[in-house]
Amino acid sequence: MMKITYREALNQAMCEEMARDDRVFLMGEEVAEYNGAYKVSQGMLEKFGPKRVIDTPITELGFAGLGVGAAMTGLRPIIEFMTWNFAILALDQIVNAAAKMQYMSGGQYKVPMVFRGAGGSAARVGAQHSQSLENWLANVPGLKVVMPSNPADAKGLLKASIRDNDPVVFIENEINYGDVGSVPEGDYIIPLGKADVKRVGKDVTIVAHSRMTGFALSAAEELAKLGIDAEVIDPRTIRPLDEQTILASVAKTNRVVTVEEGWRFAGIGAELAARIMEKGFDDLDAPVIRVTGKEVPMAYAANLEAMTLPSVADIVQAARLACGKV
Amino acid sequence: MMKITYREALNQAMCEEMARDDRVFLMGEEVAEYNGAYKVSQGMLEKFGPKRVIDTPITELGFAGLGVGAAMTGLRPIIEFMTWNFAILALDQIVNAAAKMQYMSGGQYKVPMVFRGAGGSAARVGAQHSQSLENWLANVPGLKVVMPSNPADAKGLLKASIRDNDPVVFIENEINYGDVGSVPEGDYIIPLGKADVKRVGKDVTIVAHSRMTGFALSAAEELAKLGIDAEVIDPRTIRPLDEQTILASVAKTNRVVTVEEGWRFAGIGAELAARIMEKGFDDLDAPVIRVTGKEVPMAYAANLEAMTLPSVADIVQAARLACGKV
Amino acid sequence: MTADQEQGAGIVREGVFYSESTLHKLHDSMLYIRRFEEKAGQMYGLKKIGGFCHLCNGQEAICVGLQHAAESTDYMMTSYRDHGHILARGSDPTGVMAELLGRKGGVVKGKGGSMHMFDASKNFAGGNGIVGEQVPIGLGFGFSSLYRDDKRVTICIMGDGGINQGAVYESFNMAALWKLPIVFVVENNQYAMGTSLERASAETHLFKRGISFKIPGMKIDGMDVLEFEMKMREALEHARSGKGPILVEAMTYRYRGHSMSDPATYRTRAEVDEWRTGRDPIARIQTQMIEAGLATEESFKEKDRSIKKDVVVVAKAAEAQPEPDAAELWTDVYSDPIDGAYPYSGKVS
Amino acid sequence: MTADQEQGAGIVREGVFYSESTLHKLHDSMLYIRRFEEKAGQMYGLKKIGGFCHLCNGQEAICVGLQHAAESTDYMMTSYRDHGHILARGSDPTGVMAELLGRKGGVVKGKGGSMHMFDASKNFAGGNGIVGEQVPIGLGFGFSSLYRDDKRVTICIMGDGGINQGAVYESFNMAALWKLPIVFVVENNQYAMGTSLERASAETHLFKRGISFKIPGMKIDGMDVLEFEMKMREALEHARSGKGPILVEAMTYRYRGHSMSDPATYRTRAEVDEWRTGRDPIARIQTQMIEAGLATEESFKEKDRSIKKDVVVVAKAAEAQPEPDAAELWTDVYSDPIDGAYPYSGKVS
Ligand SMILES: Cc1ncc(C[n+]2csc(CCOP(=O)(O)OP(=O)(O)O)c2C)c(N)n1
Ligand SMILES: Cc1ncc(C[n+]2csc(CCOP(=O)(O)OP(=O)(O)O)c2C)c(N)n1
Ligand SMILES: [Mg+2]
Ligand SMILES: [Mg+2]
Repeated sequence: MMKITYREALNQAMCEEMARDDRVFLMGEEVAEYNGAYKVSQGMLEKFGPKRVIDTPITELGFAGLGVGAAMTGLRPIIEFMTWNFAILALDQIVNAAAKMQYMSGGQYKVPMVFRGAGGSAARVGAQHSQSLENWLANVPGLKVVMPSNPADAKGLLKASIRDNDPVVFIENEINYGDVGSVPEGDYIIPLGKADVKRVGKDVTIVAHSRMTGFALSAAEELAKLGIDAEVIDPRTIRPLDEQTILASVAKTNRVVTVEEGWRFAGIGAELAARIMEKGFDDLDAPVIRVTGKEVPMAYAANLEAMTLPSVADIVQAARLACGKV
Repeated sequence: MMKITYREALNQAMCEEMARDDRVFLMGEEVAEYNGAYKVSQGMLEKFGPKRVIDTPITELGFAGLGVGAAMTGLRPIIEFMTWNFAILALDQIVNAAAKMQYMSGGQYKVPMVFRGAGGSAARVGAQHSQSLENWLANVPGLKVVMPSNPADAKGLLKASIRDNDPVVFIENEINYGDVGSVPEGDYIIPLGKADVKRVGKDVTIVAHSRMTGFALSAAEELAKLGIDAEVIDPRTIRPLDEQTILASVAKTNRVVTVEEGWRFAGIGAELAARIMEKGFDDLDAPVIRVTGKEVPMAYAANLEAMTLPSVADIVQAARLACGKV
Repeated sequence: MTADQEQGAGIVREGVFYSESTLHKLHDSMLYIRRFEEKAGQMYGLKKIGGFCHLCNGQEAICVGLQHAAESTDYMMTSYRDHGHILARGSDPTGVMAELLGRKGGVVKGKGGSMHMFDASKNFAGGNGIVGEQVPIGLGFGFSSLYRDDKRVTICIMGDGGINQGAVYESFNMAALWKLPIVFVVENNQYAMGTSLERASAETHLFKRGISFKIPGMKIDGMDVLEFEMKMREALEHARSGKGPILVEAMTYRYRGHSMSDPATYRTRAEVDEWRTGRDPIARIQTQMIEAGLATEESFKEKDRSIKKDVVVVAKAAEAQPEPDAAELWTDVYSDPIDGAYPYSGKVS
Repeated sequence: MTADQEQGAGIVREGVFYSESTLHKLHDSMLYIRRFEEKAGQMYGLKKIGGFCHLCNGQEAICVGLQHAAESTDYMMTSYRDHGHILARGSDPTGVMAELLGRKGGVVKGKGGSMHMFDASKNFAGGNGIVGEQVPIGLGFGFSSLYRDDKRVTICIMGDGGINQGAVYESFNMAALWKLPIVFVVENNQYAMGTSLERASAETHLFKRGISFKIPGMKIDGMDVLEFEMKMREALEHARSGKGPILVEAMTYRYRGHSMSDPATYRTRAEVDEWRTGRDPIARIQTQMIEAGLATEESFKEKDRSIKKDVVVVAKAAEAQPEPDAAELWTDVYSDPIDGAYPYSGKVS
């Protein structure tokens, strides 16, 4: 085990995979000479040279498409979006090209690539820099959607994503970049599609991904003080979603809270709620409660921002409600 | 009452509103000289001249943004996307500009405009021309999302959308364009945010929008023969969603089927299921069942296409399942 | 492929020799595409082809000239108007027709249809339905060739309407910045659906659209297969030799409507006739070959009869095929199963 | 605003007369922006400003020259590097500072922050955080002026990095096609974050980026406020007189990092100094005014002291304000209630 940051974990994942397979390259804005806007690609230019670590102009749609084309020739691009907010400009290539190419071409062209970068809101960056896109992207067959919540998962999942033969949407979190955690040594891989039970509990299941996993764990500590023993599940891969793990937990706890930073309407919580109802209806003693970002654009002012984002208190409150203990 | 097509209803709505308010203009690909790719704007160039009915180059992001800017100056643009499939290219302007502008500007700039065109799949047009986007767009606060299922709704809702002071996403259906229906004479307006009970029933609630409303009504006929009396609700406005009408129905029937053409994961059905569970949990005698498009890109072959789309039989089957009568 | 070196019967154009056999090949290929498209139009009329169907009648010299100038290892991709290109590339016509009919033996198993033809074995990378989308994709193929130093050139084709898309200029900039081996070809048939060139483009000389990115441009007569082939070879040579991208504007005209459902009333009869009778690429090479004594009106008629027969055989063979297996619905979405199963939540329910 | 007509003390540049009072106004405005930005930087250092904060030190001549040349009814919009522009436009500095601090009295009520400043009363339409997004929006403002024939010009500002975005060329094409009254201004400060111009742009003479769309271009020294004002007036006149859009490349430099979190190690000290000491727009106009006998070193020092004091007052007043009311969370999402309530499903839960 080594103690490294989430940022270093991502960096290691990319470096190891690039050392292992020379078809892998990294491209995006400021990834090379600047060492990454958030320093995720620190040192990579020096290690792999300008042929494999490539700075682009600010043209998200263009270089996302470049990645798709390169992947179709058998290369394995990692396309970094400085943040996923800017990837809205590139969605056509992600959805209409990357996701559909294999199907439309009758299996002739595969698109083995990773689109990655920080998603959701950072701190005080306002309306246009605080968009959660995982529900949109997980809606699309042909894509896989991965969202690690800690350094170990970040490393293991990114390595798996780079080796995956399909387009993977890999959404990191800017606020987590500095988080330190233990990561196994060696060629550490976490297969896609496996949720992780981050805390075992018996009274209520809290499903939370990305930065919200940490919030959920904090909430679980609070809840413990109130005599509520929460199980916290991080799906890690949003698509495909590991419903077995979630349903098994619900069968035990009979109560569920979902947590996400994004907006409520047709979000990840909606899918979880619908799916848990479909497949675990008889296990449910209370409705699934969704904790989500408020349905407003993100404001800049500190107080409004704090009100917009889900809080640990919101999760505690939701769990108490689910358990009928308010 | 007059008998007109869905296409004519849309045309009348635009013509009446343009006659009424000279700030309204129509812009898009082939809307003027060609009279619309699907003839929705037939005759409008002749009526209103080239200043108000404007053909554009094929640059969706550009002219969507043009609409946003024009709306910010107080004009009331109707921006037509030949189909919503192409609007993926324009999403940044819809989501980051139109939806967020009023909030970001502290209420100084409003964006009174309509983005409209045909959404979902037409017939045999393949993977890149068969995308449903309503769940993505309804996810976004600041936008309203409207989807009429018949000529009267098309007219009344489009007029309301053009008069609305906020950006409205108006998603039509190409296959419905030729449908004939009765439309009230005169200045017929349907307020946004109101669902419509298209068929009264007592055994199961089927919530279906756009083209799927017709499928649901056909399914209800089939179900009637099997002794199941289905209530069919068309939300008409997806955001804001008229949950009162839906919940009132669920309180009566205790069983729900949702129907949508789009993909399942975090679709409209997911939101409906989650919301009905949240607010009508005790009314539910069975889990909400979602009928959706299959989670694959749309194939061209007739048999695969038919398998991908929800069918009347799928809805009948789901309703029987919901009623425990299989 | 360089121009023929051997001497003998043939035609010399600006110092380039086209042998008798090459001329026949070019002619026959164009004629085949013409007849194939007519058949496709017929099948569409009979409702055997559904959805959109964009024919390339009138534009055959581009499809054929481009292929003759290119190497088979060169990459290419285009828009939805792709039948002529994939045929010229050498894909099996029965597969192309079967695709139009949505059959199992279609070039992409019936999954793509008219707009989404692919043949990886021939380096034909689509067939795209979103206007302009193939341009950034083409950029990626060009990038790959630089990355691998494989000396391939990417031929990335778009329309006079498509060239207005923003993605094109993002691609132009990167292609020029990194000197990628790409020939961008604009098929300037002067209309994007019902919108004429000058109603959509501030600069109607489309070969100049790369100037702002330092991409050189060439305007070529796309109705003369020899002219087009020759100039296209220059363009390919430019890209292959490491000088970076080049933009070729091929002047052409589509005789039919935009797609089968378009009556094309936005054009005058006279305008269509001017191109169709005055500049037809097939009639043109026929006249040249007859004048050069390499063929006769009768020999061309005979050839036409035999091609028409071939196309009928192809259409029959395609029609005889079954639809794709139902199981194909779920294949080609993902490459690798997860936990032994493919991750389709939609399948389970 | 045309150049001053009256004669008297002043400076004549290429036949254009700038009066003493105009010169002071231009100078004071630039100096105010400089000191305001320094204060903002300080407040950021004290963590009173959060998120991103992009200062425009070095680029003041553009903000100020442009405003002086424009009519107050002209529309304008820019990127996230917007403090200088909105100040030059005449918005209340306390509102701007309060916005940076996320306070109730901010120019957009604390909802936008540094990147999203708007002042509709001054026709200042943002403040955009997505690179290039203001360009299609500006197209719409220009379109509106054509539609209403209101003789306004839209000034649409972007960066040397932003000009690579595809949306820009979609906009160039439509603006030129319809002859919209728009002046596109590129603030060429030669870097987009850490990427220098020549590493991102195939054509580094950015005024040529409109050529492919028949948009004329001008390259102007953006470090000389008189030069910039004068040429900008020509550009505005071009657009206002119905000749269509024009593209102005303003050569400039940002002294600070891209945003407050950028140490800007990608530039050499010498390069920064060359611009900062060699070409500073404030020093430049001071020298010119002193040479013309319109001011003295001392009078400028005095002015500087008084501006600094003003800025401190502004900062204090802004800081004294409370945060926005909590109720503001739910306002400005939609204009009209539905059934008496605003349609926020998220609020209910
Ligand atoms: C992004 C996008 N917008 C609009 C369309 C609809 N559409 C299909 S083809 C076409 C015209 C394209 O014209 P051009 O590029 O000149 O090619 P041509 O059809 O002449 O070969 C349009 C508008 C589309 N498929 N994709
Ligand atoms: C679409 C998009 N991509 C990337 C970013 C991140 N970003 C913010 S500013 C910037 C550099 C822009 O440089 P330039 O246009 O030259 O303007 P300057 O900052 O020099 O004023 C980048 C890459 C963004 N905000 N939006
Ligand atoms: Mg064309
Ligand atoms: Mg710059």
